[in-house]
Amino acid sequence: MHDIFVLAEHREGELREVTLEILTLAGQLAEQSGGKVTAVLLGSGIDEYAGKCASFADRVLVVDDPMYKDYNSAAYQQALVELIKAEKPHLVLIGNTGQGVDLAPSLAVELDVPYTSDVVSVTLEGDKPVATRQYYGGKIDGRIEFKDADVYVLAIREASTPAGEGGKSGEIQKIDNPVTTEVTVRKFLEYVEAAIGEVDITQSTMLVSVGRGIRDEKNMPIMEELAEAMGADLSASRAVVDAGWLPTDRQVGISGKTVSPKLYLAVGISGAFQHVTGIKGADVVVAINKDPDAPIFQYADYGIVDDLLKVVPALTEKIKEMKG
Amino acid sequence: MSEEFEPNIVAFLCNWCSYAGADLAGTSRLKYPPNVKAIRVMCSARVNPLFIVNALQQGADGVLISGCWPGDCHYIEGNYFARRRFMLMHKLLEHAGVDPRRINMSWVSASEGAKYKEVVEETVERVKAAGPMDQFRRRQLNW
Amino acid sequence: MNIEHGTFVEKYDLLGCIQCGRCTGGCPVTVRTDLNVRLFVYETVDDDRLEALSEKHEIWDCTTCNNCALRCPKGLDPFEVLLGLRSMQVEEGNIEPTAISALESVFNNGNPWGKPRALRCNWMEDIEGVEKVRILEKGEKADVLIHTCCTACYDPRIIPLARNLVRVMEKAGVDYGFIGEEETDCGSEVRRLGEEGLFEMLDEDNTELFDAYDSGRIVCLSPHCYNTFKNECENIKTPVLHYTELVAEIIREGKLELTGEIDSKVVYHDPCYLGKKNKVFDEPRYILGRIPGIELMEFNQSREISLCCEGGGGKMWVESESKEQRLSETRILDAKEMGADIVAVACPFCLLTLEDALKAKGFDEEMRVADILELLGESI
Amino acid sequence: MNVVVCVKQVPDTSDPDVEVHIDSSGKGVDESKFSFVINDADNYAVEEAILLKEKHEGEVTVVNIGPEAANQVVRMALAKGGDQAIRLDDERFAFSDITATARLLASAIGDLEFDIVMTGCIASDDGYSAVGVTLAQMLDLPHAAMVKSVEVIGDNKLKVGRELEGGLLEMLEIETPCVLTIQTGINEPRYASFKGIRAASKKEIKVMDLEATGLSEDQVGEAGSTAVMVEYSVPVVGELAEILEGDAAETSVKLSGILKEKGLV
Amino acid sequence: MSNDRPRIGVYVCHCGTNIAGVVDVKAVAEHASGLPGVELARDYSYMCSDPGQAMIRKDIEEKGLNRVIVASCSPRMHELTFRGALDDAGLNPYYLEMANIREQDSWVTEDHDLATDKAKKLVDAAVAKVSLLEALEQKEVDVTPACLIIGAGIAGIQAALDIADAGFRVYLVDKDPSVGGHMAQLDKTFPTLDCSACILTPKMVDVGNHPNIELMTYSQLENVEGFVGNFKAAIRKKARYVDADKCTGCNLCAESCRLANRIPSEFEEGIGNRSAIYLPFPQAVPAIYTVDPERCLQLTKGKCGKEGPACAAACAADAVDFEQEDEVVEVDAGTIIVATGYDIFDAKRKPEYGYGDNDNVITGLEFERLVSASGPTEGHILLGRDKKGEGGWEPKKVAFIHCVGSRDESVGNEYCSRVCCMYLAKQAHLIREKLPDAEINVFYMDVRAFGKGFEEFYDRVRREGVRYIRGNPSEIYRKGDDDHTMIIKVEDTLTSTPLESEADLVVLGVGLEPRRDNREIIDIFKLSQSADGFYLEAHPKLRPVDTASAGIFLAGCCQGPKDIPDAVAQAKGAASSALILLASGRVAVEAQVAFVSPDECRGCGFCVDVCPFGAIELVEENRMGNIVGVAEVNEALCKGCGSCAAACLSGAIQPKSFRDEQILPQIAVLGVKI
Repeated sequence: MHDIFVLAEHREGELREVTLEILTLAGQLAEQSGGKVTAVLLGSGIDEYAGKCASFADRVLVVDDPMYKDYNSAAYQQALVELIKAEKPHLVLIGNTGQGVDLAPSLAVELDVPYTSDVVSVTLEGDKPVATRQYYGGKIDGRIEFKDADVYVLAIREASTPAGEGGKSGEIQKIDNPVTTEVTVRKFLEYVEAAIGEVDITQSTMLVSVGRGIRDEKNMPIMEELAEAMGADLSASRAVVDAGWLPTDRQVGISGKTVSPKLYLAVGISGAFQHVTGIKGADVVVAINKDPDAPIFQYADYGIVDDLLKVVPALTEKIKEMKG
Repeated sequence: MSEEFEPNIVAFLCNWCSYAGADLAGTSRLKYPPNVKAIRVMCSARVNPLFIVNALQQGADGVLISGCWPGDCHYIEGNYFARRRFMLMHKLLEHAGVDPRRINMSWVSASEGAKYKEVVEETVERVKAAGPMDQFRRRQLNW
Repeated sequence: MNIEHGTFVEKYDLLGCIQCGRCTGGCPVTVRTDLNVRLFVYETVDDDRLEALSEKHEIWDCTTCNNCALRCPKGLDPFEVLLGLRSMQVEEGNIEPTAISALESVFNNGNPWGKPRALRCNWMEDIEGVEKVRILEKGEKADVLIHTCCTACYDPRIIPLARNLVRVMEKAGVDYGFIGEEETDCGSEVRRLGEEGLFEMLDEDNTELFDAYDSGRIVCLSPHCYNTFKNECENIKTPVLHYTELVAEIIREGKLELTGEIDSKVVYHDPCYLGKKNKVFDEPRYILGRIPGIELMEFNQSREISLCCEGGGGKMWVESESKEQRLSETRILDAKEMGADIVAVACPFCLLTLEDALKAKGFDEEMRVADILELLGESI
Repeated sequence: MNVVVCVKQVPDTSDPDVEVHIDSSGKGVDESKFSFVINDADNYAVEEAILLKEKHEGEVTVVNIGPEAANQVVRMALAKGGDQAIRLDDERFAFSDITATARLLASAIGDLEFDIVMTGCIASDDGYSAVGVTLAQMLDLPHAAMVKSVEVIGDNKLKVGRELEGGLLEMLEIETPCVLTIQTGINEPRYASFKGIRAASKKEIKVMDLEATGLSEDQVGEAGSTAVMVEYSVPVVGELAEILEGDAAETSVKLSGILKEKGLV
Repeated sequence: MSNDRPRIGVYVCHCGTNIAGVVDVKAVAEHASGLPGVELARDYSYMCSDPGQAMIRKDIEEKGLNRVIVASCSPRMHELTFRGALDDAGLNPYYLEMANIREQDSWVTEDHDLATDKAKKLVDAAVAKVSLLEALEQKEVDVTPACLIIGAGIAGIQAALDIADAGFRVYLVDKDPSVGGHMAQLDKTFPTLDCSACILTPKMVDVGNHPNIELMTYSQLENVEGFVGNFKAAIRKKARYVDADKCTGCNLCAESCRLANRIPSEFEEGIGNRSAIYLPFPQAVPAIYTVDPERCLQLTKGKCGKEGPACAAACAADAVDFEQEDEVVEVDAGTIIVATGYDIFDAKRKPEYGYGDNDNVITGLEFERLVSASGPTEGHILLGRDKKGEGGWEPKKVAFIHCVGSRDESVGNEYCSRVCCMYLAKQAHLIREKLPDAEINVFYMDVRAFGKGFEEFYDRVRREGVRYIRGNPSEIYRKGDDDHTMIIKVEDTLTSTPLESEADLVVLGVGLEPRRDNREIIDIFKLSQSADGFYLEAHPKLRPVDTASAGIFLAGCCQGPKDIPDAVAQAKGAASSALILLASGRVAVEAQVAFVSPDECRGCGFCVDVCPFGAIELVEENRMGNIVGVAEVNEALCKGCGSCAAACLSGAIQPKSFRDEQILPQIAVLGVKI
């Protein structure tokens, strides 16, 4: 038995992409070990997700109960403990997401099994999984080895494995809710969307940042369009804020905000020290600037040396296309 | 600009109060119309009623007499005499058909530069309203 | 509140104030912000109001340009009152996140830029015509001990200043040396951000550090470090100079020949901490005057009435909320109007703020901002 | 409202120019050139703990696992308003994984009287984001991770918001005592002035070694760990930006492809 | 009158740009040169300058000018200057006429053309008059070697001592029982903090003992006649009901008085009491007791107790004399100095401050007595003492209010009183000294610390922790039921913050006002008042101690608010001016007096009736056998006002220089339309 459990993650009527990514990873591992991939789907009125998971898994275990309509770690944990004890999978993979980090560690403790988080890749060495994860903000990789156990719980980083095409047709197996007592220590209340219009760029995951290379306020709409297409927020260098083209709270840099988005797209920003100091928390920095010697290229991961007025509309077009 | 009537006014100012007051208006750089030209006398009591008639007769459109405030006369009570004479003359000239607005009297002390300016402005307005003086033009009063 | 009763009044001699308003009248930032330094001097007399006053955002608008102190007929230092209020806020822990990072970085790294100490000497590599920048051993003797300034160590725009200073020293055969990675923040901005405790620590550290070397003079690249070591660190006994003073001296002594021509109209902007605060007006002009080809111009607001660039006083980390034009932009517009090709400065902060303004105004094609060290670098 | 807040001292490696070198053991890094700071998320946790104390009275206890040098971050937390501190310090604690670390914390916290235990939601050095939730289970307490808002709504009830992807907040009710892992941005951490830190050095920091924790040697350090980091390696990363060549049409295709690949679109 | 053909020189002054900036002086000079009788007309930058005057002298000598017209500033400014120039050139000084083209033309006329026209007209009028002027002769009379000084405050005392020391007789008159004035009431003086009494009392003693000074306290000036050099004054010495020669100043009378300590003391500003027979204060000069006729039971009710007046019984020297009566004495003096001082502003006229209703609101002068070691509290700042003057409490929060009754047109006082800023600063300092923990707030509009050492003192007081708050309070009222605390409503104008400041003692910085009884003095001397009501000096800059009346001088605060050194300085100035006359012994009398053409006089006597100076009398003259009355002018008495001329039916009496035939041509010229 080298079965792999993958916890399916859904929210507000949508199955989350990370589920398919991890199912894909699980599929790869299962292929290697000869085990089976089981997607575990806890929810209420979730037939649609079950179908989707079935194309990535050998089996979908569905517990359909109002108790799981919205995520609640306490309820989820109880259910998973029961299921894992019953099914005895060898590997439990959970997304290292807002949900996963809230659930996986305590689950592992309750099961008294090894656990590690934010895994970017997993291999199997013999029976045992070996995980690779990043340290020091990605500057160092580390290899994690586990002590012997029947079950290993791993939280997998989002987007670390691209989701595959699927194509399986796993069995959808509805089971009764193994949890009989109501959870009282923690209750889900509601989801609250971030207020529209009040953008706190320090909290933005994606930033399109505008510099003086934009040259004229009348060019701002193309930047807004790009940001919208990417689902990013707009930020700016000091010169743009000084010109009054964006409000002060959008300024990035020493005297503005320090930001830590996953993506920082610097458009027309030369990359003065005062500015780049504010983006050292960014994961991926992309720079578009027509000056090949602009210091921003020293900080960027990817660069395009070209006129932003040409590149930005084309990029917007591409991204819209991609998102369908 | 239409040709507006600019009256010619002769003023008799006592040396101690009103002439000094007029000087103070100057020292204070107050501005007033140039129509009033002053003759200095030692006391308003010096103003012989006939001076008034004479001025009108010579072509002046109006007359202003100004002295110390009652009780402040440098010569004790000169201004009282002046006032009595003025009232008399005022009535007499009015009787003779002279517009009473032409004959003006006021008290201006040495410290009242602003008052002097006001008095000049008011006098000019009054005499302007009375129009040009031509009643005595032809006949030379003989004295 | 850590300010004990009465000390505020006594410390800043508040009762000497006659409310003449020369301080506020001359304050350059009043055109941009609500700051009224006179009012603060007035109101801080009332002990009960100190806390409320320290919470006013205007206390962070001051650039500490020293104009108010220079103008005060009673010899007070009005802006110091604002620093006192800032320090109350610092004690409360209530300051801008940007300033917090700067201060914590000074504490952790010895520089406000969040840069590791280990990178402090990276700028020294591969300087044209210099085999190896001399880093002194403790106890080693050198005529001139150079204090680099954190900004010149880390900011890529300012690093060339330090490199050019080394070239000038080598060219003139000056017996110079640097401290190296152990060099630490001068504390100027720390003090101006109101962090008195941290400043005291830096004062002690720097004093001890300088004492460890046998140097004739300490030469600072930045007027801010210069002012701090010269006027605020009382126990530093070694004479402290700004680099313009040293360079002017070696030119006068004929040790440095300036041959490269810079065929430009140059207007010199007096840094507040060099000019208004320390009265070093002539040396920078002397140096510029010795560079062949330079036609030296003067701002209308120059020397004692020079306009502040808003770079000092912690303003690198705390922005003023203002829609009005930055003073640095005013300065650049003035220079443009005069037809200057180069705005020369002798301070890293002035260089950064004025160059920013130059770019913001879009004049970067026809004009440039350059530190005297850069011009020297072009001329030797 | 008594709050226990766990703080970690981490090297500041956020600067892109800072290089991390693996030491000869292969399991550690050369720390000699690092400067050490409080872990970012823990800094917010400290602030949140102090804010709760200021609003609802009570005491804040600061707990740290680290060497004596870590006193710096502990003192900083005390300077900001912490009341007492415990530092777990023993050479035998080294190489503890998530579980062993949580166990150590649980041993120190278990005997305290508290309403909430707070940790940062993630450490910037190891990036586990798991110790808090692990600790909760060990203490058998309810928990909430990545907390972005906390509100006391009853004698033993909190309303907290957890930050999910895309800025969405999951609001939930939770009973106290509980464990919360605090997300950055929940508040604006105050500054601990130098004078404040100095003054805080008068407050006692209780130091606990293995014996004091009551744990056995095989419950801590590598021995007590189940998921052990065995070897560091240097990831292959390009020094400078990878410049995408071609005209606007080509570069935009390339870039959008990369973004998609990285899950950024 | 000269029969020579008039040879007139006209000099048009530029007065820098004062005239030339507005009036086309060249055009005026050119215009004048064409007028009948004008020999030459010139313009020059400053006619009053040495070269200007030299130009006139030279022209008189070389061109034979016999009349001079200077068209420049007011004759009140420089008539004497130019008369001097004529005199120097050997021409009779009265052959001068001035045309006032500055004060009454260039400075008041906006339009340059109109101003130039007016200047020409004024020159025309001067030309019309000047030929008709007569040569006059300056006459002199003897000066009585004595000076009458009205008012014996510090100014009067100082002037008296200076003149007396110079060897002349001084009559020093004061309506109060003692000399000393307000200065005697003050505690310390700013900014030196000298004890006021310590510096004043020696001078008081000096005037009391000086052989040349006749002290006339408790006396009132009733009338003055005469003129410079020869004044005659009538002075009423009020009955003291105490024989000055017998009184030893032992105080037994006051102690025995049935109203002892029951009458508010004027000297103590009402915060201490006196008896009906009293010495105003212990150091009073002369040390002679005075019975208050308005309070004394014997004098008001006709009897005092069953046994008769206790004071008389108590007096061992038998000095009390209820039969005493007022006595009017006449004194002759060559000069007079008016030094009647000031009154403090009546704070009740600012009812919003609650003075009078609220015992804890006091005036600055009351504070002086409160803080004075010789005052009723012996210098302890105690409020709310009982009737016996015992008990009381010390204030904890003291407020000082600037500009009470000064710079306040709502009470008719536009002027600054000049002393309040500093006396309040001094008082604040005294509070700080005596009550170190008191909170002291000073509410001010401006601080005028202009005198020597003032700014330094102000600085010192501020640094002593006296809080200066810029803003003049609007209202002061009691706070709730609190016994002492008052609320001061005021705007801190430096912060634009309305405040409700608390105080338990408010000291009002009352200003200085002209004396409320100054009408008598004005009527007697015919003094002018400036707009502020203080006596008007002859010229604000150059004749600050003179009055318009020759021989009468001003000293001290009667001329305007002053501090002690300024009052003393002006007193010494007045004394010096008086001494010039006294020392020279001779004085020139008015030359422009009336004269009578006896042939035309009909002896009606109208002129005699109107002459305010009694300078005209009818003398009998035998005219072709008929004895007729003919008017005759006493030139020593005549002032040249010309009242007589206006009254004269025949035109027989005329004032020289202002004769009908001299004025009528002016009228003729000015009357003609331009």
